[in-house]
Amino acid sequence: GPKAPEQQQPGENNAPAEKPLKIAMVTDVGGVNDRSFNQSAWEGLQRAQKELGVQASYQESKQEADYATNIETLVDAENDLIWGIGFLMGETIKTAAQNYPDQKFAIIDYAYGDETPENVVGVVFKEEEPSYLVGYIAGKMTKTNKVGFIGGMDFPVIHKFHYGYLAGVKAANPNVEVMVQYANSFTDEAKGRSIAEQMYANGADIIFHAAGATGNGMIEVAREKGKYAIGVDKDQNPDAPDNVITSAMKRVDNAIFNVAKDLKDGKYAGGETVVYGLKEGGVDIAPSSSKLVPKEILDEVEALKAKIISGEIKVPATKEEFEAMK
Amino acid sequence: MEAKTMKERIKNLFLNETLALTILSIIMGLLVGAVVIYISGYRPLEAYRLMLDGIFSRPKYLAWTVIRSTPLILTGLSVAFAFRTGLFNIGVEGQFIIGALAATLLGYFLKLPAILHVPVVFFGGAIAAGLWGAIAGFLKSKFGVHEVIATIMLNWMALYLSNFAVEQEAFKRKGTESSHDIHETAKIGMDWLKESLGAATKVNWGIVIAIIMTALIAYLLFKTTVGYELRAVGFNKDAAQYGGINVKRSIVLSMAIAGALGGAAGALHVMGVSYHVSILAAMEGYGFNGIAVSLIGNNTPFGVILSALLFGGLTYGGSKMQLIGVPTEVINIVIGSIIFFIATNRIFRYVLKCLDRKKLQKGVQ
Amino acid sequence: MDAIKEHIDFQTVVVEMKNIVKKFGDFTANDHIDLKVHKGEIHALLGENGAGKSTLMNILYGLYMPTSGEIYIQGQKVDVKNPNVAIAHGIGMVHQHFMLVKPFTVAENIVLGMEPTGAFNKLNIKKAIEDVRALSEQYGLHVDPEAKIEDISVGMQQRVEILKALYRGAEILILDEPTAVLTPQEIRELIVIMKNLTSQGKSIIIITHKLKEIKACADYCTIIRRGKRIDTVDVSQTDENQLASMMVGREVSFAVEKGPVKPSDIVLKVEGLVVEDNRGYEVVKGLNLEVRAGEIVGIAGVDGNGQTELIEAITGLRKVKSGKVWINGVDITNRTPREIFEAGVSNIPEDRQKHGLVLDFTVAENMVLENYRKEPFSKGIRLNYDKIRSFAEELMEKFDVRPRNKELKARALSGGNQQKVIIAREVTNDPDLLIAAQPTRGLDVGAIEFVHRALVDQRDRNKAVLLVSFELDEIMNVSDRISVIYEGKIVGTVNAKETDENELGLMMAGGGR
Amino acid sequence: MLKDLAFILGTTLMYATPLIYASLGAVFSENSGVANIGIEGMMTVGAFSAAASAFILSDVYGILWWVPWVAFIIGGLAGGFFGLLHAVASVSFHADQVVSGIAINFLAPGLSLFLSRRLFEGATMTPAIPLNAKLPRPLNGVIENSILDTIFNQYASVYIAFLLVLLSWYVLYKTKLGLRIRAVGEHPKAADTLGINVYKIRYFSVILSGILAGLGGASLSMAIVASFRPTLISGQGFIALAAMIFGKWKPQGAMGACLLFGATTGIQIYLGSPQVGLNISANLLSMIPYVITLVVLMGFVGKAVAPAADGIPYEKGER
Ligand SMILES: Nc1ncnc2c1ncn2[C@@H]1O[C@H](COP(=O)(O)OP(=O)(O)OP(=O)(O)O)[C@@H](O)[C@H]1O
Ligand SMILES: Nc1ncnc2c1ncn2[C@@H]1O[C@H](COP(=O)(O)OP(=O)(O)OP(=O)(O)O)[C@@H](O)[C@H]1O
Ligand SMILES: [Mg+2]
Ligand SMILES: [Mg+2]
Repeated sequence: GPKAPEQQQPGENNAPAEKPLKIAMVTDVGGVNDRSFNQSAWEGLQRAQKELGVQASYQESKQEADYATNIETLVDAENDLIWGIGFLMGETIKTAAQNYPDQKFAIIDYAYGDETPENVVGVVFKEEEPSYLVGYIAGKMTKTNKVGFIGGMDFPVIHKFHYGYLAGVKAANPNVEVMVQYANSFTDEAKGRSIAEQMYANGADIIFHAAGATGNGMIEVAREKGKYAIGVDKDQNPDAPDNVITSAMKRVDNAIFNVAKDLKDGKYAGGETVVYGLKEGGVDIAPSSSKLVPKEILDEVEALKAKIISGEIKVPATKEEFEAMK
Repeated sequence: MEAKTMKERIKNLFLNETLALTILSIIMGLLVGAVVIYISGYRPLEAYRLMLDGIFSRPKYLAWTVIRSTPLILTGLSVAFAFRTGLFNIGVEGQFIIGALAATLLGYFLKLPAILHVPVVFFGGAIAAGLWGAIAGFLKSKFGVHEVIATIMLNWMALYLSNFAVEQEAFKRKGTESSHDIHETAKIGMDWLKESLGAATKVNWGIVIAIIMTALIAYLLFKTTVGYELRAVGFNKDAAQYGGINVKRSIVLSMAIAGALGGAAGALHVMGVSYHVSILAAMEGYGFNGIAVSLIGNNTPFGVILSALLFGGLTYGGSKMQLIGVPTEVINIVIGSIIFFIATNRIFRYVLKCLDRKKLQKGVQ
Repeated sequence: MDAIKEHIDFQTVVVEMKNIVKKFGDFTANDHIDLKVHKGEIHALLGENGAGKSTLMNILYGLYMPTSGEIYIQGQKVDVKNPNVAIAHGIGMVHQHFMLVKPFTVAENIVLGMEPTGAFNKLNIKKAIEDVRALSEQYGLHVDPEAKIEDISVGMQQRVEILKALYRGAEILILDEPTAVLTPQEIRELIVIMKNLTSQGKSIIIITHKLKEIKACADYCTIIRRGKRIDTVDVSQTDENQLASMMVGREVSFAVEKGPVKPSDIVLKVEGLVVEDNRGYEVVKGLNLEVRAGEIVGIAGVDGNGQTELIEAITGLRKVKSGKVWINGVDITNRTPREIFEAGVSNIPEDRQKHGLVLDFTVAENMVLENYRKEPFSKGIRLNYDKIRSFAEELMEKFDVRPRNKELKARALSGGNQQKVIIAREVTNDPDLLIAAQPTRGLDVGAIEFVHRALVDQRDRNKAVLLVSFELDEIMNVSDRISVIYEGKIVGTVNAKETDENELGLMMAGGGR
Repeated sequence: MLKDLAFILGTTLMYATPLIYASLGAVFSENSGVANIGIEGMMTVGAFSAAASAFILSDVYGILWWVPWVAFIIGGLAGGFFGLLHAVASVSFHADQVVSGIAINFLAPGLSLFLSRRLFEGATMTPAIPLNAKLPRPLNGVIENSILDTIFNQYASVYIAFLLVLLSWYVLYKTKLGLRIRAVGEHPKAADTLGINVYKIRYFSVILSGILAGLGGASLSMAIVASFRPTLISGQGFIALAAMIFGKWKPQGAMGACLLFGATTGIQIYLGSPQVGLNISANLLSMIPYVITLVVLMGFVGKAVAPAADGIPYEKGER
């Protein structure tokens, strides 16, 4: 049966003193429960709702043209902070920030650098860092001296995973060959499947993916063939508990929660880009790694983590940086 | 005198049959949606009020509805036009992509005064997509390749071609997954309206151009020799050939025009709303929605305008139901039901007939 | 007893339709019609186009429900709700437009709906073929059970239709205009078949517009005019003129009145023409032909000897493989249909629905199918609908197209009226050469008279006319000269006044002159 | 080299399978004279229902041998339900078949996502099915460590697809039913005058078409992967439709077209693989299947002729 609405109507309430903070997010085309990125963001907001008492809501996007209208909708609903989830929304958020100078925005995965508007917080992650760590694990654990990487589309964001991983593998064992293939899709699970099948058939025994749903196909092959796989963005171990040895996690939820907390504390960092690396607790390897990765290796990983945090190790994020490293 | 009765007859027919049945279908579709919303645990009336408010409560919202409907008018028109000439254009999706791509290329790489830049970009997009559409027409007339297959294949090719172009260094904006923006001279915003509607509302001349295009296509189809030829070929190729019409040329021309319309939609979208093209992870659905728009509009040019507005309103206003947590799928279910009821509007006719009969019988008794 | 009635069993009425009324909306297609058919009888139905004959038979076969009236079959009152009921009561119907599935074989078409099957629903096609073969032996209807419908002649298709009915055990056979598309030979064969069937106790109801056929085969004839039964007559006691006037309600002349022929310049010249058919076989093999202004040349021949391809080649609808075609001395070989039209050739096509009309266009739009680009119908690319409409109105008046509504879709016209639209259009083009292919197929005598008049008028205005027809009567009555086509060549040309059916028949069978 | 070939063949089979089911569905529907553009939606709902039932059934009853099969069949039935809707609209109510098909392409995915949200805590995708609740792989472990394994160690759905091609061919061309289906698609009135119930045959064919499309979707979500998500089908229904036309409305032809499409995809993936090491944009590689399909159509296939009455609603008593 019908239940009362959880949120207030837009533009209805204007008693400022008692009003809880309203924070909303616009998802990208994946939708809010994509068991990945958007979902992680939504979990962060829900945590903020629970722990900080903010009022959370979202608007899902079905196509690029929805971004702007969804933002409008949320502006009209008098949210205190509006999140854009994903780098695809970068420009839309920027335009919106210019159009609504009094409205606070934040965006995941986008750095405007010096041009960051005063009413936007950019949040980016050092995806190369956890990728480096999982690469190291792969390099250590491979029996065939061959590992694989499947990229979604040939983007700079994906390059961070790609080259961080390469560097990690090399650091563990310079003799390991890394097979790399881009699927040119974040959705073609069958393609992820056949690329993985081919890599496993050609001797790879561990594959890491940064390919969204396409990677699902890869995890499925690992599950069927009893091979190892490395997940991305969130802990993907539940998808194949015996096969996903670790995951390069991006704690979008933490970032969202932290920004909400800052906002509540009056420390909204408008005009800045916040970088979430290992140091900030914004990225990590999955806690479930201990199930399948030997303790010695995890210990080494911990040491590496410390070195990265201290700056002793600089993880490459692009092809250029990776090549310069050699 | 005869003319007048004729007109009246047409008017009555229109009012009584098609339009009434379409409206009835829309109401039925909304009812189905209401049931779904209710099952989901929300209040249908409240959700719909939110949707209607989301369309009508502010001028800005109306403007957004129109903005969202603009490309649908043209993609719907493209499908309707092709239908009228006996072709099924599933390829609007790809034609839209090509039109948008070409418009962005011209809008970014060319430097011209606005008075030239706007038409160059617009027609450039339309012509590029027209050529793209013509490929399917050519394959059909020359090799007998069914246009449904050809356009489905061309859709995917367009998607990857566009992604390939955006991937090129000279075109891609650094640090983004998009191309550079087109120059100001190629944009068609109605900036003077932004004051009253808010700066974020991308009101633009697209709707005016789309309506002009619709009128032109209606004129072309029904009032010119070219339209006569295209329709003749659509109805009966053999008779058209017998009548001296070049059938193969007509098929190519028809696909080219349909393609150009799809491309015009893409170009206007770039010039008025997005200003660039982005790497596409999947089809955006402008073309497939265009098919729906065309069908709701009964494949008539002016019906397409109304149905595009309806479609735009439902998707734009409907997205606001999320504010109370109603999932967006509801809107797709509503749209699907509307189309389904339009398809089966004989159900209503049948019901009406039965009611009539009952009434008559009662009258007799 | 009369010789032709030897098989009739006057004791047994197999079909009786009483007081049949059928309304379509306000229109009464059948107005209290009675019909009685005896065992072993051939009963003809005669009436103008649209008189209501097909409607009456469709009611008997269960395709339409009568508005009122009763049907008795073998003395038993039957509610013929659908064809299944009709079939079960031994009624078979061969429809005006064949009901054959073109890509299927003869056997498949015949057994469809009553298929012999084996285990697993498997079609026992062997048994089907054997059954069909046996059936065709029994009734002397020779067909190849394994041939595909699309590959066999119209006459063959007709036999398949009859076999279909017989396969279902039909005792009463309805034939709706079975001869409209047959050649004279095929018609003769059909009549033999019908006689053969009645001698085996079957009854036949036949609809035809050809009075000669009625005379040749029918025992009784019921005449219908505008939905009403006028009379039922003993065919042996009447003649063709009487039948015609009963049907139309006035005197009809069969002879085509025309003055002496005055041929002048050569308009059409065809030399060494070679054309292939759709399957790539040469069917026109080095054909020569000349038509002069002021004369009507008739092409006589059995269907399938290259007539269709010849005309399509002349009019540009089909590629010429070799040879030449001139119009008024200008080489038009392999030109486009439009160029050939502009050179002065008009064509009343054989297949009116395929080539002649865009059925979903209005009558008005159809009237300008070749001329829409010319003034006054258009200017630049703008069509002038006012001019088109008034033009159509004028033509519909002149050529008596009914109903007189130019906004009606051509689809809604009866076949006869559709033909009139085409004739009106083509004759009004005032071409130097008018080609008329089977121009009177399926038309009633009144309409035929009208078409023939139009052709002769054209000739009298010093235009060339090329008439292609399978109807020898038509060819002999209308033409001035007759060329006989056989296996893709003209095997002889004779003066129409100096020949007879026998001579032509011989030539058409390949015996040259 | 041989290994690469085996890989391409294996990929071919995998990719072609869902398309084969769906295009067989289209073959039945269109041969009976009902155009079915709703295949895409029917596949989607099939994929969802199968994955959801496999998950729920294995949750409730544990992983039993019949679970995947029941789920697979549920996927087919879900597709069949939308087939029924399509039949009601286009057969009984003489609806424009394209319109009805498009409606289904909105309704079926809409309903799938809606149900998914209801069943799985707001998620538009199902959780992963346990490995043993997926369809079985009959040859798994039988031909291990050989090239044959790469090619033929496939899910049961693959073999079933090919059996269905054979069966469809048999039904369409060797049985009474098939003769009637084709007759109704070519000349419904002729069939009607022979006492064949045109509506019944069309209902049967269209529902069967939905079932096959649903199975096609299920073969994706229960074999190739182990869950449903909104992007799972994304256009494959249309590709299947194209394959049906490409295959000239025949089961064996459609199968050939699907295999061609699978093979070109396999080649594309192979060319993009690190061991080939081509330095070509992935976007250009991605175009390969579509370009090849068009070229093949241009060069070899020639004109295809649809059943004469395909797409035309049949009304009794109309001429
Ligand atoms: N399905 C129908 N709906 C409406 N009117 C019809 C229909 N069928 C026939 N009619 C009407 O009934 C009349 C009789 O048609 P019918 O086909 O019986 O003529 P007919 O005698 O067979 O003519 P012909 O000799 O040309 O075959 C037509 O003039 C037409 O107006
Ligand atoms: N569905 C229909 N609705 C209304 N009228 C119809 C319909 N079908 C046929 N008619 C009418 O029925 C009449 C007879 O049609 P039919 O095709 O039998 O013509 P015909 O004179 O028999 O043609 P032919 O010369 O080919 O024998 C026409 O006047 C036509 O207008
Ligand atoms: Mg007739
Ligand atoms: Mg008739």
